[in-house]
Amino acid sequence: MEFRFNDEQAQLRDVVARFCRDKAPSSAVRRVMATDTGHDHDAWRQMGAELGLIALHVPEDMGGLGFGAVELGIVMEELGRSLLPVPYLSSVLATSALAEIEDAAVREPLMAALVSGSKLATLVLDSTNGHPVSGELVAQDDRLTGSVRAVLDGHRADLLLVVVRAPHAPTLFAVDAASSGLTKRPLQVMDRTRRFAGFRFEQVPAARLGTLDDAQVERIYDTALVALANEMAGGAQALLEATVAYTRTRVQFGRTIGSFQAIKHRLADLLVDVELAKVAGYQAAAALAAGEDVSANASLAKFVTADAYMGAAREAIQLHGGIGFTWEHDTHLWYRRAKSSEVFLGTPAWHRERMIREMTA
Amino acid sequence: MEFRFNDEQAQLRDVVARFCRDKAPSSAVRRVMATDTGHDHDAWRQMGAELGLIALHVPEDMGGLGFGAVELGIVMEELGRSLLPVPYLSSVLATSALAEIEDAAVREPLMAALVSGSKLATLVLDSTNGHPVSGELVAQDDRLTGSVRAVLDGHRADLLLVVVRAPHAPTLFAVDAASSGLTKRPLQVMDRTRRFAGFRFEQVPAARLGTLDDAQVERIYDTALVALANEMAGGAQALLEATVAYTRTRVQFGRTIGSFQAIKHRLADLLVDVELAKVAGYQAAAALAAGEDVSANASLAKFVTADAYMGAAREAIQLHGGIGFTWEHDTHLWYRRAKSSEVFLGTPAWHRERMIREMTA
Amino acid sequence: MTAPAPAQDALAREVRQWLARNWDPNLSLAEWRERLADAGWGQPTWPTEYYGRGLNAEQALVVQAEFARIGAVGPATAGPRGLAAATLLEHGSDAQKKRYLRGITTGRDAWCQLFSEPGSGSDLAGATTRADWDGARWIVNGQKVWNTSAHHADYGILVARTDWNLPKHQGLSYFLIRMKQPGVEVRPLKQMNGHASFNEVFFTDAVVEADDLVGKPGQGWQVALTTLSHERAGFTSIRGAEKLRHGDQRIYREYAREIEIANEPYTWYPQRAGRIDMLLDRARESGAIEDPVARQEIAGAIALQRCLGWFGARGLAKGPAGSIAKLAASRVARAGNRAHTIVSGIDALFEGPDSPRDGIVGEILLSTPATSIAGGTDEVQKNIIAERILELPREPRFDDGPFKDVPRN
Amino acid sequence: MTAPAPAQDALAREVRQWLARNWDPNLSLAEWRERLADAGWGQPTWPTEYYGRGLNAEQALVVQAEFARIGAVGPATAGPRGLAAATLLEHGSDAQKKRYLRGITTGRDAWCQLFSEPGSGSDLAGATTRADWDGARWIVNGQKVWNTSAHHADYGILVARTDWNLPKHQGLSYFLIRMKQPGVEVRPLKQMNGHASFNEVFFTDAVVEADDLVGKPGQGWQVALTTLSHERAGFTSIRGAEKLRHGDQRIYREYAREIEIANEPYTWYPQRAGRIDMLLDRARESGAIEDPVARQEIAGAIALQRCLGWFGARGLAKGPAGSIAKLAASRVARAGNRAHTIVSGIDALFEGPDSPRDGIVGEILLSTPATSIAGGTDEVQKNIIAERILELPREPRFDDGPFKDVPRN
Repeated sequence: MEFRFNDEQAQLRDVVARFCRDKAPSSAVRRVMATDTGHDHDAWRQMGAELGLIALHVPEDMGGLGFGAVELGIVMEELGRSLLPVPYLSSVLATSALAEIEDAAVREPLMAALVSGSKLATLVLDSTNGHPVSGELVAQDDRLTGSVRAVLDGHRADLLLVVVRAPHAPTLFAVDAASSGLTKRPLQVMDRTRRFAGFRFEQVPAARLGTLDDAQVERIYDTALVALANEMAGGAQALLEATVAYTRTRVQFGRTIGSFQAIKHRLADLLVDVELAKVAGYQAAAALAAGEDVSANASLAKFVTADAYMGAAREAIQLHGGIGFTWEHDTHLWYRRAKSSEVFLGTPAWHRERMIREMTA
Repeated sequence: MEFRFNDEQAQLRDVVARFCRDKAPSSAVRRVMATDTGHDHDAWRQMGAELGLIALHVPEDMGGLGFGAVELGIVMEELGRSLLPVPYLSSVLATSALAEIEDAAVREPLMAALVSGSKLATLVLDSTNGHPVSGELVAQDDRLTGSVRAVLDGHRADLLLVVVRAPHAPTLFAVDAASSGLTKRPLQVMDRTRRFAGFRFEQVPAARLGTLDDAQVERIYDTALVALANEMAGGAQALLEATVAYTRTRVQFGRTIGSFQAIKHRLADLLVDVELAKVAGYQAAAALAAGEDVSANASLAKFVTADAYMGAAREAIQLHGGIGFTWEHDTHLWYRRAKSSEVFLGTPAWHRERMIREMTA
Repeated sequence: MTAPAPAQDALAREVRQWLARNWDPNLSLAEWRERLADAGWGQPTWPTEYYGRGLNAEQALVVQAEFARIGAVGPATAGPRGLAAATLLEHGSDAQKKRYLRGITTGRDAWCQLFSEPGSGSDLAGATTRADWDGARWIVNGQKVWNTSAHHADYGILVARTDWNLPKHQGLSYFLIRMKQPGVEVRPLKQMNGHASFNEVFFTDAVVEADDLVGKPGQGWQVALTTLSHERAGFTSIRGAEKLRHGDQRIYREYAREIEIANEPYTWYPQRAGRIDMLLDRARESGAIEDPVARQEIAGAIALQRCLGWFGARGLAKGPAGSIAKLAASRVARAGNRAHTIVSGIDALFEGPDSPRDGIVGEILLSTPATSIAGGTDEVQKNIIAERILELPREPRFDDGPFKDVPRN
Repeated sequence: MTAPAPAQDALAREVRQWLARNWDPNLSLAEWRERLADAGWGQPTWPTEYYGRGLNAEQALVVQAEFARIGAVGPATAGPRGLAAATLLEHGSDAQKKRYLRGITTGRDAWCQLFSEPGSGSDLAGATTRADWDGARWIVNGQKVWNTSAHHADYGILVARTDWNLPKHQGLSYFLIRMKQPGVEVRPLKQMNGHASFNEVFFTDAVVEADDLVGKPGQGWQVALTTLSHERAGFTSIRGAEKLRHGDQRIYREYAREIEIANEPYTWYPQRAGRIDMLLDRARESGAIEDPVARQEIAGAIALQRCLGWFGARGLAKGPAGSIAKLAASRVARAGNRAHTIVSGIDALFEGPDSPRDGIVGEILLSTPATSIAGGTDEVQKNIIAERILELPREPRFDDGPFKDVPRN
């Protein structure tokens, strides 16, 4: 039932899958979860230096490997099949935003630092961009003021790439995380494998990288959605597989619980959810790669995969029974990731509305 | 699992249940369905003259039997367990509206004609009353102008009781169905056991019965909702019972399909739907009888019972398989009633919104 | 597009030359298809001895492309005749192929499928229509149901029970039966949406000649599986009103009429699928486009349908995964019903001319329940997915003894 | 309210007089409850020979009303001690009742329930913790789980397998076991929401004296059914932080502390139930009250909860119908989770102090999944409804042979 990717893409999937399998057994995830940064620095270094994944989607003329959204989707899906705690998504968001800057002289030094992994950046969008983020920022004389509720990997990023719309056209700024006037508040998150921090900006000096048009801002946002959607599809798949495996071995009333027809039918329904979620992710990635207007389908992918993931997480706990509700069993780690992903970058309801808005614009 | 009604109420239920069983076997319903009026005139006469059901809820000092909303709910639930095609609901709506008129001299002659069954009346609400009815009416010098999309039993009513708000305070008018300027269009309905007609009013002379305050208009509407909700709960119950009975006898793969666990679990879920729908109907009726502010719970009852009924209708067809999709099997008659009831007097979504509006007012 | 291989070039040239000599839109449809059958170009993959050319699927595409290029009409394909042909090609005797395949491809004979019974729906192999050997012929008694186009059919492919002492799958045989005979009565079966696309067929001492048994007695189920696999492959594609119109000549008029008759039972199929395509326009008409709650329902329905389309378009819906597409189609239909209801509001009360879009909306509301039943219920699809894809244990069997002892309706 | 019958008047007078002579809020809780046990007024329905008065349920209400009137503290009720007492009263020997009931009602002894095992959740009767007779005593080995308050408990009610050659329900026996002994190890079990309300209990050659077997060997399942029926009756009522506060005297302070300890494992139970009560206020806080889509979710959740409340309040949730209430409670919890998610939006990312309402919202999102598992999974409830209310056929049995041969984890 796998959509046929080409050989190179299949290889890429294998490499990432093997890497995640090696790096993210439950014990490793739990060990990293308990650290301050919540990131597996060793794995992250290897993803950059050895696997080249940080540079994967960055155009070759910008120092990247020049792969497209389809390959990025593959990496995200495989990462999503594990809980490997690395700041890949924030890195993708930041480098995608930076790639929109045409002025090479401005872009180059930053991109080089990000792609090499020597600096970690994340992307900050505020609600004035029309995205479901709480907080607003204003740029005045290249100083930023305002606040943003939750920034992905903000607790650890060296650099914030900030899209500010007010009071002028959307502009991409770079802000050093150590700037004066910037107050960072690491947040206690439900999904401890994916951290967020809140920021308050008071006259924070910012480097103006360039203005963006609305289409560019939307493309950055859509790229984020599609990446997250593919990750969620992978997570849903992982939960389905784990749950099916469990029902095949767990015995109650003298038979495996996977032999009960009511369970079988629910797992069949879940498989349908997951398969449709996967194609939603693939299709959005392919459309993005083809340069099509992807906003409607990016939102579609976000809510279809989020619903499938949450559904899979709910069923996983239910079908594991009591053990599924315990701390020591991994199911809740996935449930937390699913819940976190459901609301990050906009709830499913928000994206259903956006899809209709895009379709009727 | 039956809520304990008192003995008198239980007797009433038995009487109505027996009556419906006698009068509404499939053959009778299908015969009446094919007639012009779509009403079982004989059964309707008996409901009035012999069983006193038309006068049941009308106060004693208005010539009725003086029973309350709970008894009315019982009658509606039992009617809903059959498809007996009689204009009871429209009669209830009209007499409930008329009962709000305090001036006995105005009210009496009309009420006497309705309660005796010598005239059939129905109620017309338009969208200016804030209810989800398409069409608007204006009263000018006791003449009505405008249109209303769908009036219950309008094809046959002798009298329309019309609540008109524009341009003054809400006022109840009586309009003779034979009035000049009134154009009636019988409509082809999905549920052929429950007819509707559309009306166009052009300067139609109307008898002004009295003004109503907003609370009275809402009470009339809530009474209609609660009656319909109890009917829907009865319908859902009937479909559940029929479907369970079918799965107990239908054999596939050498066993009754009701022995398959997936089917068992879905029927258990359906039972939960139905039981919750029933208490929603009972509770709303009891609150109405107690004179409490019932709008939020009347809307609750409307959407809970509508969802249960549609769910039961869908499952009934599905679990009957191919035969359930045939014209000759009765399941589709119930499905049509469920779909018709789902949207009449407002969709479930509309009532969820109204409930919140009422709760936060 | 890759360049055609040299061998394919030669093939294309050969077809082109033959068409140049033979194609004439002023022929009758029947005359033209007799030419096609003689030359074998109508059914390129069929064997040369049976009106075909013995080509492979890729070569067949080359042939069809040449036909399409000049607008030449193809062989008869409408209705269950294709199922009959595929089954005969795999399991029929030489005599049967000779006798029937020509009439199938020329369109001379119409066919119907006689599998489902009132008592055996999901459990097709539980058929109780019987065929008894009277020493010279098979005598058929019983009832079939859901037989599309049986009232037009000249022949039927029939599964009937010939041995009641064997387990159920082993006692069935597969027959070709003449429909125009006294013992066969066809009655239209009206559906809840008012259409009568199907029939019931009653057999009372109907006759099947000895040489119209396909395969051996008791092999009926294996033969039927061939028919079913071809049927399932066709189910998830939505039937559209096929339009091939290159001119006003006689053959195009006859061909248009053939398609019209063939599609007649299927006019409500788009409604059965939920008519997601109409939702936004309908919402603009009704004003529901302004309602955020309706917009949620519409978005959900459109998303489901797009996902189903992508799933199919990516070639994922093959084998047991066809059941995934089938279940997804049921979801689309249900979502369409819900969304059209909220979009239409009070107008969902109506049917026929009083229903929006000249009755289409009412027909949607009354047709979608068929999607999760026809062509194998959702319940059967879920069993297939659970057992064949997820590899969960099979249901315990209660019907593996001699069929006469198996509980049934 | 109907007027009390004369006999009830006399009873009330008797209680009133006794309380006037004996109730003293400056006593210690233990002292007071010893008096209660001596006089039998604490447990009016228990037999007179075991610290009760042998009254019926209606009379007991009269007694309790008198206690409530003056704020007199009642007997110990918190935790599983009530289950132990009810079971002993029905199945215990005279000696066992004498030995244990007083310590239960005075609160001297704390109890826990030792039924569930890692390998037998829904299938309680599949317990594999074993009790072997060594000629003088029962030696217990195995593991139990989900044992609330086991770390405080002096005694446990234990179901263990004593015969592996009988079918599973027939090989179980019911024991009273001392928890403070070397062979019993209690470990807290942390849940996904961060609380640790339960324990795991490990038995390694733990000892049960001969006279602590309840009923006969092999009768354990029947005895356990008594315990379970009392447990189920209590499940659907939501535990609240019971408040009885009439003064600052010693007994009230001790009583408040007792309740606090007893409720400690249950602080998250309101969150588990979905906190529908908070939805509208939370929506006002977050602004979602203006969002029509959020309003739909909130309305649906509130409606479900009201219906569940009405269903219970009308006394409909008895017997197998308790399963209806239990399933409805699962729906309420799920609806609460959904509604709180849409109401909180991005704030649903957080837990603890960064989650709205000082972490309550995060705790809701992480606790609702327990509702459809604890106290019998939804799947078990659906079987009960299907088989006992709808009277559909039972599932085929695969576990009715000798237990040693039954497949298990």
